[in-house]
Amino acid sequence: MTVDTVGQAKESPVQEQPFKELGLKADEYERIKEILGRRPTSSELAMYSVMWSEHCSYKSSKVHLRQFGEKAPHSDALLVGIGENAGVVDIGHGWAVTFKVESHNHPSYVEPYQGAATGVGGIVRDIISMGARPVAVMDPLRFGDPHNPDTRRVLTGVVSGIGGYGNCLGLPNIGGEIVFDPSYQGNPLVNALCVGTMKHEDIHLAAASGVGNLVILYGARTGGDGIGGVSVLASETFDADGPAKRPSVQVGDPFMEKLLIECTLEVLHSGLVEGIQDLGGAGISCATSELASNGEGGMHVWLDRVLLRDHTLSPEEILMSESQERMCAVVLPDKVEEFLAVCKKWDVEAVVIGEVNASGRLTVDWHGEQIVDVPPRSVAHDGPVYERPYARPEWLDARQSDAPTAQRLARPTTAQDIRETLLRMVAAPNLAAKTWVTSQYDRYVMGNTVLAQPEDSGMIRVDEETGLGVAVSTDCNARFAALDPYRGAQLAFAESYRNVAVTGAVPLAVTNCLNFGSPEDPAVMWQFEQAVTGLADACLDMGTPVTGGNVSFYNQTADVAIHPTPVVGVLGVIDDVNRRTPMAWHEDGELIYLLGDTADELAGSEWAHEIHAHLGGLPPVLDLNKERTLAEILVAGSRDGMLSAAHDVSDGGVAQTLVEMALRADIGARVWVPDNLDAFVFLWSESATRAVVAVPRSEEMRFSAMCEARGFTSTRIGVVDSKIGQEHAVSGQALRIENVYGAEVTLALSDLREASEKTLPALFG
Amino acid sequence: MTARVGVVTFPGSLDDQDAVRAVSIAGGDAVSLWHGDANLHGVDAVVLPGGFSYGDYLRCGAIARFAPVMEKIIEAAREGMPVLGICNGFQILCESHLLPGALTRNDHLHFICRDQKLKIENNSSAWTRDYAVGQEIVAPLKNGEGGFVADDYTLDQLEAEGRVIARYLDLNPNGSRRDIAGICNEAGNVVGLMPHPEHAVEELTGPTTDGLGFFTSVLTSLLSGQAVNA
Amino acid sequence: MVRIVVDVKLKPEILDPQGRAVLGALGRLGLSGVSDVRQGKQFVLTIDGEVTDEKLAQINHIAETLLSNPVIEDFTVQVQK
Amino acid sequence: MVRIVVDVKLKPEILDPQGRAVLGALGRLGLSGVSDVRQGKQFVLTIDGEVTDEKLAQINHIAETLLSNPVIEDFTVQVQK
Ligand SMILES: Nc1ncnc2c1ncn2[C@@H]1O[C@H](COP(=O)(O)OP(=O)(O)O)[C@@H](O)[C@H]1O
Ligand SMILES: [Mg+2]
Repeated sequence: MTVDTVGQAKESPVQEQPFKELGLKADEYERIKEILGRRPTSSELAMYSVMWSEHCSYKSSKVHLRQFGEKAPHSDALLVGIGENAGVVDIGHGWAVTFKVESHNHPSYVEPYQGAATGVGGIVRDIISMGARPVAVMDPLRFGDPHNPDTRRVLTGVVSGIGGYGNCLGLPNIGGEIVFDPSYQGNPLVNALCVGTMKHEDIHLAAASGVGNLVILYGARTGGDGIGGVSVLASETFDADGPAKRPSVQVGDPFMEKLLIECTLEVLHSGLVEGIQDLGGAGISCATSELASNGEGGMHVWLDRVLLRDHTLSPEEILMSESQERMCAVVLPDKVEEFLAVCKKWDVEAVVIGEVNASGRLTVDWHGEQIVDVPPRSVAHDGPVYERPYARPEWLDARQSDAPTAQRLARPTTAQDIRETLLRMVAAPNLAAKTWVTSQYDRYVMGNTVLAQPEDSGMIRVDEETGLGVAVSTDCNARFAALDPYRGAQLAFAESYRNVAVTGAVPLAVTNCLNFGSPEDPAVMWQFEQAVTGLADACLDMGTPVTGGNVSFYNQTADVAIHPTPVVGVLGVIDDVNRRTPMAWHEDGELIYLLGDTADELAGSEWAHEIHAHLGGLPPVLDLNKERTLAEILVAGSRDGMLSAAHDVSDGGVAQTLVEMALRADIGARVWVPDNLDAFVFLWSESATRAVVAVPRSEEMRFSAMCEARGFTSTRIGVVDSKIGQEHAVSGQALRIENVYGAEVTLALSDLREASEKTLPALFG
Repeated sequence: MTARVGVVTFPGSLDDQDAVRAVSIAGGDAVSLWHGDANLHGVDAVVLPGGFSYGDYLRCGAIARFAPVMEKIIEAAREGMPVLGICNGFQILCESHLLPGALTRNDHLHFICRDQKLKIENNSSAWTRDYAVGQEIVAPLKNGEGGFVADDYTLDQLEAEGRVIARYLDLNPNGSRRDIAGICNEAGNVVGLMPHPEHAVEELTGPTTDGLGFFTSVLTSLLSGQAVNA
Repeated sequence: MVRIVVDVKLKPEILDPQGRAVLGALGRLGLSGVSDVRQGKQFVLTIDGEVTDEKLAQINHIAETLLSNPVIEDFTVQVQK
Repeated sequence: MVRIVVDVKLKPEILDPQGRAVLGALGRLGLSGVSDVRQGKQFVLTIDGEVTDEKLAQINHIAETLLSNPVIEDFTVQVQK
C-alpha cells in the first residue's frame, strides 16, 4: 500500500485530487491549498472533506445559529454553554445536568434499525463525554403517511432500533414524539435526546491540554463503517427513487457502549482524565482536531497504532471511519497505566495513539511517514462559512390566506356530529395511543423514572436523598412552522416549556434539533433563518438559554422538502419529585378547569389535517408573557398542593386533553361547553397557552384567587365523576359533554379507549 | 441483625442498582458482587439482576452462566443458599440448569415493557414467604425473550410439585407455556422470575410496591433459618 | 485456516415465532405454496492451524453447551477446508 | 416437498457484535486458535409442489428484500430436494 506523504505533497504540487467526490467545492479545495501552502495529502484531504461537510462544520447554519449566543439570556444556571459536546446547567445541591438532541435522519431511512440504534448511541456518547452519567433518552420521530407500506418498514425498524439499543444500554426511555405527515415520506426524522447527570466537579471538556500528555483511543475497534458517511450520507439529497447510493452504514453494539459508559465514568471519577471527546461523525479526524484545537494547539498521532477490525483499511479510511462506540481521552503520562487497567477491567480495548505537544500543528504519522501536517483549528473550527441566500417563498401568501374558516372547511354542527368527530379524532394516527411503540421501550431501568410517556414530560429523580429531579419535554408542530416558521418555532418552544411546567418543574434550559430541507434552496434557508430567529427571541424573552443542539439539512426528496421541523427540548428542575403533577385526575368531585383563552384557531390543527387534509392560514397567536404566567401558575399549583392533575392542551385541542386525562385515570367526568364558546371551537381549536387542570374542592378558592391575582383566565368546565356513566346508561366509566348545540354527548371510556388503542397495532402490528 | 444479600454485576447487567435499592428498602444489607470474582464474600443470599449480560447476543444468559462468580453461586445454590434470578437472572439460572426449561423469544417478537398483573401461587419458597397463595400483585415486566418453555413432562412436574411461583393474569405477555411467570427448584431456595419486583418497591417510581415481598421474604427466611423447604 | 460451521435450530416441537412471522409475510408478498418456515442460527468459526480430533471434540462440546441450549435446540457441526 | 435454505450473513466489512461476543466467550472457555466468529441467520422454507424457475426467482427476490437487507447483508439461496 503506497501512502501519500507530506513530503510527496510538497514535491508534486500539481496532482488531480478527488475533492469533488469527497463533497468539497472547488473554492473550498483552493482554500485548503492556501492554508497548507501546498496541495493536501490524500489523508489531509479526507480530514478536511469530512470536517468541512455540512454536518460537521455547520457551514450553512453558523451565521444564523450565532443568534443563540448573541441573544442568550443571562442565566446563573448555565455552567457550560453552546460549543461543547452538550451544554450543562446547574440544578442545585451540587448537581448539574446535561442534555442534547441530535438527528440521525438519513441513515435511518437507509437502514432503519441500525440508523436509529446508532443515533441513540451517538447522543449518549456526547453526554458521557461531558463527564455525566446518562440517565434517560427520548426520541422525537416523524414518519410519512401511515398507510404507505414504506412507512411500516421505516417505523418498525426505527422503533426496534431505538428500543434494541436503549434497552440493552439500560437507559429508560421517558418520552418523545411520533408524528405522521406525508411530507416525511422519503425523509423520516429520527431525533434522539439524552439527559445526563453529574456533580459539578465531574464536568469535563473536550480539550487536549498539557504538553506531553498522551491521547488514548478506547472502545470498539476501527472498521470501515460509514466511511464518507458524514459528508456523503448526511449532506446529500436522496434521488426521487430512494436510497440508490447504498452507502456503508454503521452497526451499533449497545453492549460495548454500556461498557464504555461504565469505563469512562470510572476513569473520570478516578481523576485519570485531562480532556475527553467522543467519536461521532468524522471519527478520528474530528476527535483529534477538536481536542487539539481546543487545547494548546499541538498534537502528534501515530495512526498505525489504531486497533483495527479490518486490516485492509487505508490511513485515509481510518481517519474518516465512523465506527461506533469509541472515545478519546487525554491522560497524564503517569496515569496511563492506571487508565489502561480500568479499561481492562471493563474488557475495553485501549491504545495510546498520540501526544499533546506545543507545535501548534496536528501531525499524523503512518508507519514512520508523515501523512498529515495541518493547523488543527483550520480543520475543526475555521471551516467555510456560507451566507446562503434566503428569501420568503412566493407561495406562502397563498398558503397563509387559505384559512380554515367554517365556509371553507365543513365543521360539525350537531351533537351527533361532535360525537362522531370525537371518535374519529381520538383514533387519528397522530392522536391515537402510542403504547404499541412505547411498550417496546424500557421505562423502569435505573429505578428513578417518576414520569414517562404518555405524560407531558419525562421526569427523572436525580438525588434520592432530597428528591431533586428534572423534567424534559420535546415538541414541535411542524405544520405551524410550515405556515409561519418564526411563530412555528416559538410555538414549539412554548409547548415544550408548558409541558415541563405542567408537571410542576421550573423550565430552565433549551436544546433543539433543526430539521430542514436543502439549504441551497432560498425558501428553505428563509424558513431556517426565521425559525432560528423565532426560537432565539423566545428564549431571550423567557430567560431560558439554548445550551446546544443540532442541525439536519437536506431532508428533501428531489425538490420537495419536509415541513420545517424545529424540534425543541426544554429541561426543567423540580426540587422534590414527590410533588410532581400527573396528567390523570384522581377522584370524584375534583373540579376541572381550563386555563387560558380559546379562540377560533384551527389553521395547522390536527382537526384540519385529519378530517380535511388541509394546511393553510396562520398558526395560533402566541403571547409569551401569558405563557410565562401560565407556567408560574402550574408550578405554584404543584408546589402548594393546589392541583391533583394537569395536562397541556395542544394537538387535538381540549377534546383530546380531556380524553387523555380520563383514559389515564380510567375515571369519567362531566364537562360542559362554556356559554361564550362554540362547541366545536371549544373542543378542537389549538389556541396556545392553555392547560386543563383538576383542582381538589378544598383548594378551589385558593386556586381561582391565584389565577385572578395574576390576571389569567381560568374557566370551570367540569367535574370528575365516576358515576356519570351509570347515570346515563353507559356501562363503565364515561365522559359526558354538555351544552353541545343544545344537547349532550356521552361516550363510554371503553369505546374511547378502543378507538385510541387500536390504530397503531392495526397499522403496524 | 440482618442478612447480607449479594447482587451480581455482569458486564451488561442493568437492574443491579435497582436490586441493591430494593434489598436496602426491605431492610437487608446489599453487597455488590463482581462477575469475574469467584468469591461470594460471605453473603447469605444472591440476586441475579436483570439486564443484557454480555449483550445477550447469543442466547440470553448463555455466556453469563460461565462467569467465575457463577461457579460459586451454583455450588452454594445446590447447598441451599437462596438465589433469585430476575429476568436475565432467570435466564441465567435456566442456562445454568439450576432451574428447568428455557426462555425464548416473545411470541409477538417485540420487546415488551408493561405493568403486569400476576398471581402468586407458592408461598413456601425462600423468596415468596411474605405473600399469600392466590395473592394478586402488579409489577413491571420488560423483556424480549421471556417466553418460558419446557416439555410437557417437566411442566406437569412443576405444577404437581407446586413449583410454579407466579402466573400471568389477564394477558400472557410473551407466550409463556401455561402462563408461567416464575418457578422455583425442588428445595425452594432458587427462584426465577420474569417480571421485575425490584421495580415495584417505591410508590414514586413503580406502579405499586407489591414487589417488596420478594426481598422481605428472603430476609424472613434467612432469619428464621428456613431458607429451604422442610 | 479452517472454517467450522455450527448450525443451530430450534427443536421441531418448539414454537418458532420468527419463522412464523416470516411465513405470514411471505403470504402477504404473494409467495404461495410455502407450508413452513423455520429460522436458525449459524456460527462460522475461523480457526488458525489444524483441527485435530481433540479440538473438534472441544468444539462439539462448546456447540452443545455454549452455542446451543439442548433444552430447546439441536445443532450440527461441519468442518470446511 | 422441497426445502429451500436461505443463508443470510452480515457483509464482511460490517461489525458483528454477536460474533464478537461469542469469540470473547470462546477464549474464556479455553478454546484457543479461533481468530474470528461470525453469526448468520438461516431460513428453511418448506415448499409444497414443485419449484419452478419463476418461483425460484420470486424466492430470490424475497431473500433480497425481506429476509436480508442488502445494505448490510449478503445471502445465498439453496434448493434441497
Ligand atoms: N441548532 C442548534 N442549536 C444550538 N446549538 C447547536 C445547534 N446545532 C449545533 N449546535 C452546537 O454546535 C456544536 C457542534 O455540534 P456538533 O458538531 O453536532 O457536536 P457533536 O459533534 O459533539 O455532536 C455543539 O455545541 C452543538 O450543541
Ligand atoms: Mg460530540
